Amino acid sequence: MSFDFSILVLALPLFMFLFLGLVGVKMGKKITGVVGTIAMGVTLFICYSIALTYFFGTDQKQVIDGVRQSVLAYDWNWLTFTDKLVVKLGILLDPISAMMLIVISTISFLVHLFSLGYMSDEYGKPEKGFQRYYAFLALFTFSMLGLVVATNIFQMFIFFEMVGVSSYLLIGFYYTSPAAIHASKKAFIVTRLADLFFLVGIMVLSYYTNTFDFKELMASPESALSTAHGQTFMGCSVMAWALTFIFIGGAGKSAMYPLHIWLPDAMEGPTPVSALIHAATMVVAGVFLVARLFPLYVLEQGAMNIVLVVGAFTALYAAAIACVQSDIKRALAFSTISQIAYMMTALAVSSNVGEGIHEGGLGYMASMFHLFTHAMFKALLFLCAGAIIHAVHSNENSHMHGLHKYMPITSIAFLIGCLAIAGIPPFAGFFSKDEILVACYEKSPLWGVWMAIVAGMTAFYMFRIYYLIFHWKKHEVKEGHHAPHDMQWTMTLPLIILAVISCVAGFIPFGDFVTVDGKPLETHTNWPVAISSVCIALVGIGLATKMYYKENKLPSQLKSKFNGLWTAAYNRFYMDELYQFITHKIIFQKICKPIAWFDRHIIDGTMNLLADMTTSASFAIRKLQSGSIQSYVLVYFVGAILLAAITMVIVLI
Amino acid sequence: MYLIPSLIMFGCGVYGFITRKNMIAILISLELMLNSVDINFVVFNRFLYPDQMDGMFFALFAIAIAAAETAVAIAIIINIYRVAKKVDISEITKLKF
Amino acid sequence: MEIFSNILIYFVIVPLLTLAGLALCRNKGIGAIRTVAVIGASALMVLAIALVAIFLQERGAGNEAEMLLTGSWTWYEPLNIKLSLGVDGVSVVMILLSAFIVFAGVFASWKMDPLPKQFFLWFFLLSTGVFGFFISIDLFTMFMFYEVALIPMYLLIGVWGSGNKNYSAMKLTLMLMGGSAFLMLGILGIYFHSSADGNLTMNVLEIAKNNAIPENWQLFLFPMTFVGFGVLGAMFPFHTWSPDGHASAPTAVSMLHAGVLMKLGGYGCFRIAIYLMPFAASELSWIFLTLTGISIVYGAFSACVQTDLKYINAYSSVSHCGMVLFAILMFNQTAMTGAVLQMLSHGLMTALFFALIGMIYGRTHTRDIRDMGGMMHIMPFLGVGYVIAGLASLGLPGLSGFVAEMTIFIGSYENTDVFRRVLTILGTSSIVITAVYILRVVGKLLFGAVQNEHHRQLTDANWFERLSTTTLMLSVAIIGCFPNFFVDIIRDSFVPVVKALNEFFPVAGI
Amino acid sequence: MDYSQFLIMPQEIGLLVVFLLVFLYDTFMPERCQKALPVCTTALFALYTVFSFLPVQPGTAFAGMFESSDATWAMKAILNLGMLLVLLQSVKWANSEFVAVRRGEFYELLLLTLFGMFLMISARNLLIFYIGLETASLPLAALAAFEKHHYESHEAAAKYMFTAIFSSAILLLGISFVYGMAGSFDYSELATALVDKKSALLIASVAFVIAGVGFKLSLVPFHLWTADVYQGAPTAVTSYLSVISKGSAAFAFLVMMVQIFGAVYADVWKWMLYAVIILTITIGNLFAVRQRNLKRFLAFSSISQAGYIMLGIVAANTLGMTSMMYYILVYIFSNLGAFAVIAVIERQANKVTIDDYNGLFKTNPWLAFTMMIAMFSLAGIPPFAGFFSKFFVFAGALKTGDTAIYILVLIALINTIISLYYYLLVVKAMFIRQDDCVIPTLKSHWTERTGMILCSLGIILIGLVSCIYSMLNSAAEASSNLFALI
Repeated sequence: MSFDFSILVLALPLFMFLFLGLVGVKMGKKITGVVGTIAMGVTLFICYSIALTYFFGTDQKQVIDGVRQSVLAYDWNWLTFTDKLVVKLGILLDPISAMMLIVISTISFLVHLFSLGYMSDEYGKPEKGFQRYYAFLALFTFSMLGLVVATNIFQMFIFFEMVGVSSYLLIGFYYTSPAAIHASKKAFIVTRLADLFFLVGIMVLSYYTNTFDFKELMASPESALSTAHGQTFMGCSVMAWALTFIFIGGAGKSAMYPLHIWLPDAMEGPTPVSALIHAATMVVAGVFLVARLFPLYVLEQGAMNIVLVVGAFTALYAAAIACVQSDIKRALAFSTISQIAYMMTALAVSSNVGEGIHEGGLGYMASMFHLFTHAMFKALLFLCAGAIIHAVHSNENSHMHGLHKYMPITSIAFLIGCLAIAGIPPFAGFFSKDEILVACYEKSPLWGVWMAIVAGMTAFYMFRIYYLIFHWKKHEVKEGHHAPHDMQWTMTLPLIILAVISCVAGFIPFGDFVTVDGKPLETHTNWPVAISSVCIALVGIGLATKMYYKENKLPSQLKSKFNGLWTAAYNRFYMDELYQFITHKIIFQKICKPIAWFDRHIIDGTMNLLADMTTSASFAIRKLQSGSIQSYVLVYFVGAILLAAITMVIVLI
Repeated sequence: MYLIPSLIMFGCGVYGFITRKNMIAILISLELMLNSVDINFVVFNRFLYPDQMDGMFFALFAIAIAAAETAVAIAIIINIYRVAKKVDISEITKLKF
Repeated sequence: MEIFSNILIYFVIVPLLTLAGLALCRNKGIGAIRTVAVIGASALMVLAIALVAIFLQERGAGNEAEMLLTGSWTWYEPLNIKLSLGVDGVSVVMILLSAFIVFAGVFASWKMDPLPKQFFLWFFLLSTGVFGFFISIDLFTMFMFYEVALIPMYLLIGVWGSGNKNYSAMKLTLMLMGGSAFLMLGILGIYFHSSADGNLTMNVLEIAKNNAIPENWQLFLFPMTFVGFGVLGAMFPFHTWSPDGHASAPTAVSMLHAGVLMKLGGYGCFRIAIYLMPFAASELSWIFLTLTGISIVYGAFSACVQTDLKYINAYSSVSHCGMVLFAILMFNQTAMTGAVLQMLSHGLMTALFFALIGMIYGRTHTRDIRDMGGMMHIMPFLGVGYVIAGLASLGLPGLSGFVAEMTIFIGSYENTDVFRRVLTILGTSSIVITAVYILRVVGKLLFGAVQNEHHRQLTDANWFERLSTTTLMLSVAIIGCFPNFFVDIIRDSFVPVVKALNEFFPVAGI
Repeated sequence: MDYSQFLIMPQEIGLLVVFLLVFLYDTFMPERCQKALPVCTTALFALYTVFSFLPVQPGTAFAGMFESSDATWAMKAILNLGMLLVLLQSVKWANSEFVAVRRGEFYELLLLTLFGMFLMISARNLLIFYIGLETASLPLAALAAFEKHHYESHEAAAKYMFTAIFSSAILLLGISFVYGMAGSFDYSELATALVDKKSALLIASVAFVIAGVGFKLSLVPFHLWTADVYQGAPTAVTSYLSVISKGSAAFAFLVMMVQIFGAVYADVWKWMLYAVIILTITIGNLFAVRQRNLKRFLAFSSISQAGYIMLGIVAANTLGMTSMMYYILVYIFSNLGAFAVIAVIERQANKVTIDDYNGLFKTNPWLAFTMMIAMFSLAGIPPFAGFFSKFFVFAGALKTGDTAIYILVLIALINTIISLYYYLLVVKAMFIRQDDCVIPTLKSHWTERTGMILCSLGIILIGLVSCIYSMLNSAAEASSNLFALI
């Protein structure tokens, strides 16, 4: 069947953005929220129907000898660069985009629903800028959907920018608080810096391949890469450079080290936003980008290795930091970074050598799988965090402790999330993470071990957070505040839904749907890896239980023992300070200021100097006009004589 | 060669103009210059082109005009004397710069 | 009189009629003055839109002539000076842009005080020059209209300006006129070498066709013309009139100046310097590429530390206009199309910026961002407008800036000259710096806490301000959403010049 | 001798008739009618001006001493226009108390000088030229001294007189050298006689002739008298000095140079003029920059303007000649427009410095407007006529194709920026500056108003109406044989 209706997934959110943005102010706040949520529900429905028709459609054209074809639903010329390079806007449906449609619409809808409660105070009164909030949510949904269905790399770039802006707007939603402003600015500029590389990458790539179109690029990756005729730049082939630059673009959005610094600060935004943008959808855009261009990357091992190293390092680095954060949202943010790095690594370890692209694509499949599951349980965790924060009005887990008996539902949901992310069967995380570890071992045992360690740390810090929030010690209710409690249904329902998904998602036969080449890939659990990873996870959990279940001195002792390490990790290894130094001390002080000074004083000075010279010259020669006839006549006479004499000298001699 | 006397005379005129203080004296040196030029005309006519009279006529016209000029100049000098009570040219420097 | 059968001439006649109408108004009759001005501006807008329609129709009818609606009427027979009219895609969109900005400018200067009549007189004299420049293809008339457009700036800034206006006005006028001095020599030089066989001409098309300018003369005349226009294009190091001038100019004048007048520079560089002297262009382009490349980054960096709103935008204009000249020197259709798009987009969004700044200044009486904050609370409309302008300027897809810059970058990279590619990569970095200073302003000015308690009483925009800004916002969005409409108009106009350039500069690409 | 040759000089004869009528009116009309003299003279002259536009048939008279061609006819017509404007703005002044008694003489002398200039223009013989020159400059001294009660007036007259006599001496010296070499005073004969006589004497004579005429054109370094005389002399006389005598001298100078010394254009006097032009324009501008007194200011500006006029002469081709005449025409209108305003304000408010003009626009918008377009025209800003005239003289100069002249023109162009600066100072004073003791609203006499309106119309229209230039061009083409030797 045809996908003509698929345009609605873009049209509806865009319309909602304009509608809520322009008309919403006139409407009541509650209604705006409800309308937005309903519209999002419709979008959700459409997305599901698209995805389902795509995966289970009975159309013969879709699956040709076992290979699932990608469908080009729409493709409109938008901007003509050259005769060859034309930017098109359209909708491309293939396994990953269909899968992303599901993820995005699900999370987005649940967040819409959750925000109804979260963005209101205890008495259910919506707070200021409620309409703006929903308009921005719609805008973001539009941009994100547009990103995943992009038919060409330039459309993807366009929507990269769009999601960047909408995340800027949402992070800065509380625009009166300096922290929020600063965070939003930081997020935008850092991702913009990455997008710069993305752009350069596109420029190089498109110059040689003469196309933006994914289908054309994927049709024969080898020929696409060979268009550069083996030109090299500083030793590496041009294409390697292009792909690396494009990866940097993705790394910016996906908060890979060293471009990760914006994500923790981005937690200044409303928590549902963090759940939607900075846990589930936008931050995986980078992974999605690399997955899109996977066939090219696979052929350019140089670029691929960079992805691998960056990913693996980031995974460990972020996990290490997450172990010591006291702000639960920041801790979750770092765990997000680490998990996304996981996906990157998974992509990077897959190869086309050996068993060929199909078998080697295990990592690819695993990465997508993990992307899916992670989106679910990380959103769950964030929404739980949102509920908690909404209850205790604080991000610091020192203000929480022992909330278990106050907020049982939330507590259980959070626990499920933790189990899922820790990779305990039968929860979703186990299956995806397991595939990833298998892929890593296939690449080389080193990476396998490395990622396994990260998995252990993940289990540890997640349960650390869990215990610190819900157990550790009895919660003391500050006077003036009523005791925290579970929220109304609009907020708990999403938690429950997501918890359920996190439990069952693992059993989806993902390999049948999402693979590199569209052929189903049957996955057989690799028992040694599985068992080892589960054991490591259990160790991590046990450690966390030992240290944080009941109030005790052990953490502080450890802290004092490894004080240096602890503070370093707590301050995120001083990356932010480094950036601060570069931007403020170097660029601002050492470049901008001098240039401005130069402009005012040197260049302007020259212009003024010319003027002053003229006037002073006119003042200097005024004595010539002495007023006495005799001097006039003298000048006159001498002038005449000189005129004659000089000419004689020149002409006659 | 014919020029020498007239040029000397002209030079004297210029010198007188530039050095003298009294306006009458300056007027006289101006006359000197004009007349030296008249000499030129006459001499050239007489020795180089004896067969025509243009130079002579020109000299006559020049003399006449010089006379007129002197008349006007004298008038102005007298006026200045009336108004400012001075004939010293170095004091006539109100308008300057 | 068949000259009046050509629609182009009305772009000069209408402003002149408006001038006449204004002259008839009484000094005090503000109502009448406004009416006349609005009628004139709207008529121009209608004309411009009609012109676009006619142009598209002609092209649609398969008229492949380089210039459309051409017409020529002898003016100064002895020097073969003609009043030659004609438009190609570039001039059409330029005229459209000017019409929009004049329209917005009229409303932006609704409450002009004192001497509204004189203000609008000069205002429309300026627009006469601008339109005349864009419709004429005869060197002499172009130059004449160019100067007609320049001189009113002096009084507009001097009389109605603010701050250190005397200095700024004088500086601006002298620098621009200095540029036009070189220009005059260049034009005369071109004229006297315009034809191999004695019958000299001032008509741009014929000169290009004769292509008779000796190469050594090109090397002398090209810098003359390019610098002459480059001064107006705010090319480093001749840009310093721009910050002071914009800072002291009244709102509408800043709009018109940044929005339209600075475009004359880029347009002239293309139409006269490069088009007529391709050899010298390809020989000397590296010098001017360096200069323009510098002004892109330089302007952006110095915008980062300014605290006066108008200075920030003046410097960002330096950066953006540098990009225009930069792209023109890339010698291929894509980049040049990008340059024109950039002119459009910069014209509209800078005009929008200056309009908003003027309105904010009119309320707070300060332009120092350190004294302001939380404006988003107080005047939401202006705030949103400012954010939109900012996003357009830092290149948000869907707004004009993105389209223009991307076209420029892609096109520049098409040119395989290594030196150019390096510059292109450097130039792209400006999109980050732009983001930095735009967000800095938005953060300080609109967000955050209210700095000055008195600002709480301030009101939001009133209807004519809304009208003026909405016009510009809409046009910015339209260009951003439907770029191909404009690209199709513009792109083909560059075929001849690119062909001519490719003889000397083959690597430029098409 | 046949008297029919008088028919080729109708303009001169007409002028003499006007002069005679004025003279008779002045002598025989009773005292009560005298007050009407200025108006009557102006009317009469206006009539004559119209008449003087009737074409004359070209030809020579008095054994080739006097030539009348389309060019001379056009030039004289232009001067008549200028004269008319001067008369218009001087009517009120001529009736002011100190001058009233001698108002007749004022007009008679003025007309006589104009007659002298006509002789200069038409002269094809050095004798006539010399006589014309002196006829033109002698009465001017008397006119400069016209305001008896003003010491400045006398000083100005003295300075003018002494420098004039000195310059005529220098000129005579040059002429005598020429005579010595060629033995004739007739232009055409000289031209043939002086071919390939490149001697020190010739160069000296060229230099002295340039110096002699340069006095009337006030070229640097022969210009020093200008400012003082302009400042001291009555404004009517100053304006007359600044435009009419300059214009006539320029034309006569062109004819002399290209005809007599045409053979040595390329390697002698072209370079002399380059040097003189650069000096003139630059020095004139530099002096003007810091002038506060408007009459001095305009004096220096007129010096640099003379430099631009010389560009038309150094071009030495018909285009240059056309442009020069056109420039003079435009310059007459622009400068007289400025002087008309100055005259009105000086007569009624007795203020002449730029600072007195602060805020003039508030009180006297029309005066300010006239002044402004005059300034813009002088600065060469379109759409005013000055722009066109400047463009054309540059075009004429560049037509020679000489590379060095590009440098010359570039310098001239850079100087236009300086000049624009000081012209803008006046505009700034009138429109931008504010002042507490601003000039009160003035009521100008109808003649003055007519004059100003004519000037404004001229400034605005001359450039836009191209037929004037074409007409001048055809006139110049008619006498293109002047440039036979170039």
